[in-house]
Amino acid sequence: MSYAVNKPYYEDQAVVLADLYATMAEMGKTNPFFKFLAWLHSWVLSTDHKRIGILYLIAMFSFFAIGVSLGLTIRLELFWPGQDFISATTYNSVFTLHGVIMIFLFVIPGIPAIFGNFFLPIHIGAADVQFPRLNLLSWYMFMGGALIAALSLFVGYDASSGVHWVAPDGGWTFYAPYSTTANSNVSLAVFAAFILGFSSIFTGLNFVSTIHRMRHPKQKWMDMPLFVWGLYGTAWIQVLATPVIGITLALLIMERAFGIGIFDAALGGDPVLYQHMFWIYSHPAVYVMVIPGMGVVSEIIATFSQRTIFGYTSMVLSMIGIAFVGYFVWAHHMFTSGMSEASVAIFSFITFFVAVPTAVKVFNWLATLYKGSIQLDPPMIWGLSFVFLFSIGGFTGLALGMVSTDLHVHDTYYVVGHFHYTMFGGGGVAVFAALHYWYPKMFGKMYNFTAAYIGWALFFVGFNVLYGSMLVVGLQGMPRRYHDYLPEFQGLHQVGSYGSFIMITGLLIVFGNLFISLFTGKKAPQNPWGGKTLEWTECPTPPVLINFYKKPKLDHGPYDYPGEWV
Amino acid sequence: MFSGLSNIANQVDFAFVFVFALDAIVLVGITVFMIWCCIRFSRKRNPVATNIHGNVGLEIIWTVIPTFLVMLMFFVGMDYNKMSQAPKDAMRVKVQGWKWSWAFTYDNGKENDYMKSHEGKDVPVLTLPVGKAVILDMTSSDVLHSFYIPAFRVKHDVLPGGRISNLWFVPNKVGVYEVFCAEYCGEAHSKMYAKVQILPQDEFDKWYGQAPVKLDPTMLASAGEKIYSAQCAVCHSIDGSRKIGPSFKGIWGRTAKLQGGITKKTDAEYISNSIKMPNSEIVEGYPAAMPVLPLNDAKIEQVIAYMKTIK
Amino acid sequence: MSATVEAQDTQVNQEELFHFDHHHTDYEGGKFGMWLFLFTELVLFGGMFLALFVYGTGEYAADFHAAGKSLNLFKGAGNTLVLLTSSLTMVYAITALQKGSKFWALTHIAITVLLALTFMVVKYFEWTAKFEHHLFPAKIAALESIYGPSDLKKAYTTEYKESGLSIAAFNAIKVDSNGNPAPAGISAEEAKEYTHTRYTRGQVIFYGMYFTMTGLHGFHVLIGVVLLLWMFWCVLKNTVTAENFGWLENVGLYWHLVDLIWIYLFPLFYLVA
Amino acid sequence: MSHGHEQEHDHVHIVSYGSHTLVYVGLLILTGLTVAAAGIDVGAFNLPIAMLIASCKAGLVLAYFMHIKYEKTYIQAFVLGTTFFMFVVFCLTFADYATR
Ligand code: HEA
Ligand code: HEA
Ligand code: HEC
Ligand code: CUA
Ligand SMILES: [Cu+2]
Repeated sequence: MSYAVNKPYYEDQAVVLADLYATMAEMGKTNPFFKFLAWLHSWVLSTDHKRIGILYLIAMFSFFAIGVSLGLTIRLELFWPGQDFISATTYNSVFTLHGVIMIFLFVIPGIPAIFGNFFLPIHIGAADVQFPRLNLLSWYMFMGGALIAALSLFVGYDASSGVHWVAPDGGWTFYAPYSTTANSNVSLAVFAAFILGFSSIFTGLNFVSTIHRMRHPKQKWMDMPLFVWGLYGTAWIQVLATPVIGITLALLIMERAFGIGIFDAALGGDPVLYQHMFWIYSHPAVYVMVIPGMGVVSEIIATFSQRTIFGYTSMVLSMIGIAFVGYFVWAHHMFTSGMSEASVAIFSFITFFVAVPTAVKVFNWLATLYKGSIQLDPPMIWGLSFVFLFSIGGFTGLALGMVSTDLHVHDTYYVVGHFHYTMFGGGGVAVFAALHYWYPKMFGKMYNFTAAYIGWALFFVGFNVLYGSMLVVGLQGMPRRYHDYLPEFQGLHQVGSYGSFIMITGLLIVFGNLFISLFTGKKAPQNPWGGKTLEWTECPTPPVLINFYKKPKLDHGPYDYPGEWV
Repeated sequence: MFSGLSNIANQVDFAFVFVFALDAIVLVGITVFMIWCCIRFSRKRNPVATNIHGNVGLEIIWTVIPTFLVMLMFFVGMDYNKMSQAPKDAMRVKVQGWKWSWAFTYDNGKENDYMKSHEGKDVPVLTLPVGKAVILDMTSSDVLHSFYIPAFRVKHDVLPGGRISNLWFVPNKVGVYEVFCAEYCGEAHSKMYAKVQILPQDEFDKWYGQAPVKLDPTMLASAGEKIYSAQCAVCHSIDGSRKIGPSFKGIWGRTAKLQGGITKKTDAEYISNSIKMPNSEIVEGYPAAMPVLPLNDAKIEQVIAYMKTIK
Repeated sequence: MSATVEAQDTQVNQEELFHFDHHHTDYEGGKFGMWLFLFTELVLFGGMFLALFVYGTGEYAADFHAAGKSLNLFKGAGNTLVLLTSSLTMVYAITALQKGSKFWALTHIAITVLLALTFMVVKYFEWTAKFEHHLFPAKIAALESIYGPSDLKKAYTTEYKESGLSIAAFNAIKVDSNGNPAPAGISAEEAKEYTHTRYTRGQVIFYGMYFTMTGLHGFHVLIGVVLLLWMFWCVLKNTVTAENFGWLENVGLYWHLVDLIWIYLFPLFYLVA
Repeated sequence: MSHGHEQEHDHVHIVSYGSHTLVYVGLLILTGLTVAAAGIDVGAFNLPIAMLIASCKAGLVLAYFMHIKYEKTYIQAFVLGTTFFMFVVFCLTFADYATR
């Protein structure tokens, strides 16, 4: 079989069902319908890691747009106290789906599935991942899960009251026994999360074995780019923690279907056990959201400072350290739950140890700037915003890890502020940074810098206004998941809503710019930023089918920049 | 901040100030350094970078110092009202939460009063004497709730299934404060308000000692209205509109259609049964969503008296 | 978008690229991938064991003990032997194939499948015996007491049809003054009697966990049967051979995992509980 | 598409029927032991004893049937790591239940 090795990866090529594809392509020469079929086939059945990455990109940004609209609905509803334009029931479903979509369909899979898929094999000098077909299956499971989540919005039917459209509620945490007894369509939403979990597991499994088995022979463990290290740590979390949420949600469904009694207090179960099992996964999951982002930012900061990473080894160790310690802190979400006093103390104690490797990372990034030759291109601006916003997110997390303060702000808007700073300011901003960094490589085009700067500035201001005001209103005692609030909180809620409007404007500009540049952008050179990882030095822009023209030479490390050496 | 409204409020506020001050210092440091680098080492000013591989000394410093700082935070944070340290002679109040209100019962059988909320609804009040430790014994009759008094910096989840969770504190100042439910519990989670009223000891004693007023028949209905407003209004309207449960409009003496094709006259027995065993008979077309509410016979009588007036 | 390739190196070595691309036959990689998958399975069951331990050693220990006595030790131990033996025939099959004996490999795979099916048949009798004694997860038990045992199946399906996946019907059943499961439409007195003759709270959980865990395990056995049959086919058709036995080994690993989980399930439910 | 030469079979360790049978006998004995041990009531020790025996059996299955004994170090390490991970999670959860 011959490959179109010289063409960009997105032009026609062989796919899984190669024979069928070849036939279709042949017929497509005369028949436009078959031409279309062949084209479709080459995308939705392609096992090429780059195409799968693009598929994820498209899917994920669509979901992100939905999640954003839901977030905006929240902000509009909260503009005034009382019911403005959606009922309490609708509001409850809206924030539940906002959370589920943002977490399971956007930040958790975000960087690994889009950029990990696209660049991990290139970074390690391989042609694809270890299990390309499993990779495609992961995408299908992802889409299936997303579809079911969307379905759960509409198919709910409560026979006893004859009400259709009982969209799921309960928050993305689905605490029992509310979730085991709610009349809303929780089972289906939870089942969707279950499927998405397995999609995530398979991606993680694929990455771990790819990194172990397929590295370029010359690339030793300590020669890997930090992005790859980030994916490696993350992938282990996905493999070892995600099954716990799988079984927890499965048990939740069993509880609803058969009344097995393990979470429902009315049957003798312990609702706190549900929380343990939920957070055993979901705390590590928050590091799934941010560790790949840390990897991306490490690449960006090094490239745009044109200097080697400060303290590569401690960067690696801290990344793995965060992933490791992150497993054992889950119950800091449960200080008020009725857990024993002893375990409150234990978990508060362990929680703080996550901050230490994170501190190492932040300080190493700063030291990497020192004596660099810094170019503030859009990816760098986003990368540095990550450091700033994520630090705020992390710092607010410290007050949550402390018991006495957490007892006050637990389940208030302070927590909402904290996690938007970490997830959106960390995970989300890292996605934007990665997009601006790798966009030229992925699509072969440059984008407009001025528009990118303006969009970023609006985003940055809006972000801090929105989530900063949440932190403050939370400290004043405003509980979260509230459809209505006391008049005294109105001022800050309105400030927040204004912030969200600014932020939207910014993000629309950012995405508009990237989208338009697909058609109007200048052709991108092979290495626009002067990066030293393989995708820049050895791989054409855009990459070709098997990534490289020939097996990469790999005669330099990932951070061997020109410049003085000491 | 530092209003000292409860025994721990000032400690908690101190903990906040402590951690935020540290955070602010480090954050400002980080940001200033970042911006300084971007200017000082911009490509224009510094076209050739210097590759520094690392510096073990520095890296140890910025591992050890944060470790030290976070341990400090941990210890500062451990300063809270541990249940094991609640004073033995503290007064005890039973708290019951359900979808979507609270009820407070005292040792002598006294029950809570009601007070108008900002929306003009009647909400239950937890009345307590100033300066005296109180332990709340909290249970829920349906799902998780969380009893939260922001002014006192205390919060604890309320669990169903017969588990009693406790919260204790000493209110320091006379006044009226808000109580929220801080754990998502369904549609009217955000309406699950209550209030704490802190009285001087003598006023409290007077209130506490008051025998329940013997209501004369004319007052039954208005007492019932309070109960309705505080406990039933989230689910039952009086204007005929459908909420979670059937409307109370014209409830007295109508014929209830129940699931399974049974019909029943809504007399006193039926209503009292609906309240005591809400799920034994389900009205056709409605979910079995009504919780078990802590109403004694006297209160049920009041509610019924009120129902008779809803035409 | 037009193709913009920088012909960096015009001389493309097709042959080299071909090998570069073909890693699918990485034997060790396949096995490692399988192990990673097994880790997820271990953790998956681990979560359930966690729940089981929490209740079995906590306030419901006595209930669990009493309920555990209702399980049939003879069938449980028998099934343990069946699974252990099937694990043995599984490794025999691999050894046979490695030693080049296709016939014995096929025979051992076939025996393994038969043993797996035996396991499922025993399981079937165990479960139906439970059902005959009216031991169900709570919701079904409650439905049974409303609709009567003969109509149970119908009751469950109609309740389901009516309420979709909603739980409204069950809500009606569960709450009584003790928080014990009790059916609707009966008085409080009857409800008490009902719960005391049938279940304590701990037993609700015991049977809930019993059916869930053995059910999920049984589901894994069934998947194992499918995989084994597939392996039988592959060996027969020489796609899995003495030189290329990675798949058989991986299926074997999966099969041993199923055994491994049963090794813990058996004592926890049948012996200690 | 099988490329026999790419497989690294040279070091594959074939376990003999005999040693498999031996392991099997060991497993049978342990099964008998655990059933017998359950007959004696040693109160609080029932569970630990049963778990200990089960873990011995699991160890045998892992080491021989699942071939861990002959695998490369990194796979062995990950098996241990996963077990350790689950162990710590169990312990931390029980830190709550044991002290309530
Ligand atoms: C990307 C996601 C992400 C990340 C990375 C984090 C990071 C952290 N989180 Fe956060 N968290 C969430 C997402 C995240 N969190 C979510 C989604 C929730 C709510 C879930 C829900 O209920 O819906 C939550 C809730 C949450 C709680 C529970 C709050 C409650 O409900 O009561 C707690 C409590 O301890 C907590 C703590 C922490 C800590 C200590 C960190 C640490 O990892 C932070 C470490 C970082 C830093 C400390 C900053 C950088 C360091 C320096 C600049 C060096 C200097 C440092 C020192 C001097 C110490 N988080
Ligand atoms: C990464 C995760 C993420 C992200 C990005 C966001 C984004 C937003 N969040 Fe979200 N939020 C969560 C995760 C996230 N959220 C979670 C987990 C919860 C908890 C749910 C629960 O309690 O269970 C929550 C809860 C939550 C609440 C609390 C609800 C409550 O407790 O009652 C609020 C309140 O205002 C809020 C607001 C917003 C807003 C206004 C946005 C955004 O809308 C921000 C604005 C962004 C934009 C406006 C982008 C514009 C971009 C486009 C339009 C894209 C176009 C795209 C293309 C062209 C490809 N969120
Ligand atoms: C969480 C919501 C909720 C609350 C709070 C609630 N109810 Fe109900 N109630 C319902 C629902 C749902 C029904 C219909 C289903 C049923 O019959 O159980 C109902 C039914 C009833 C009925 C039978 C109505 C009829 O038309 O036959 C009466 C009487 C009643 N409730 C009284 C009360 C009283 C009195 C209170 C307050 C003290 C109250 N309820 C609080 C949800 C609620
Ligand atoms: Cu009760 Cu929220
Ligand atoms: Cu956490």
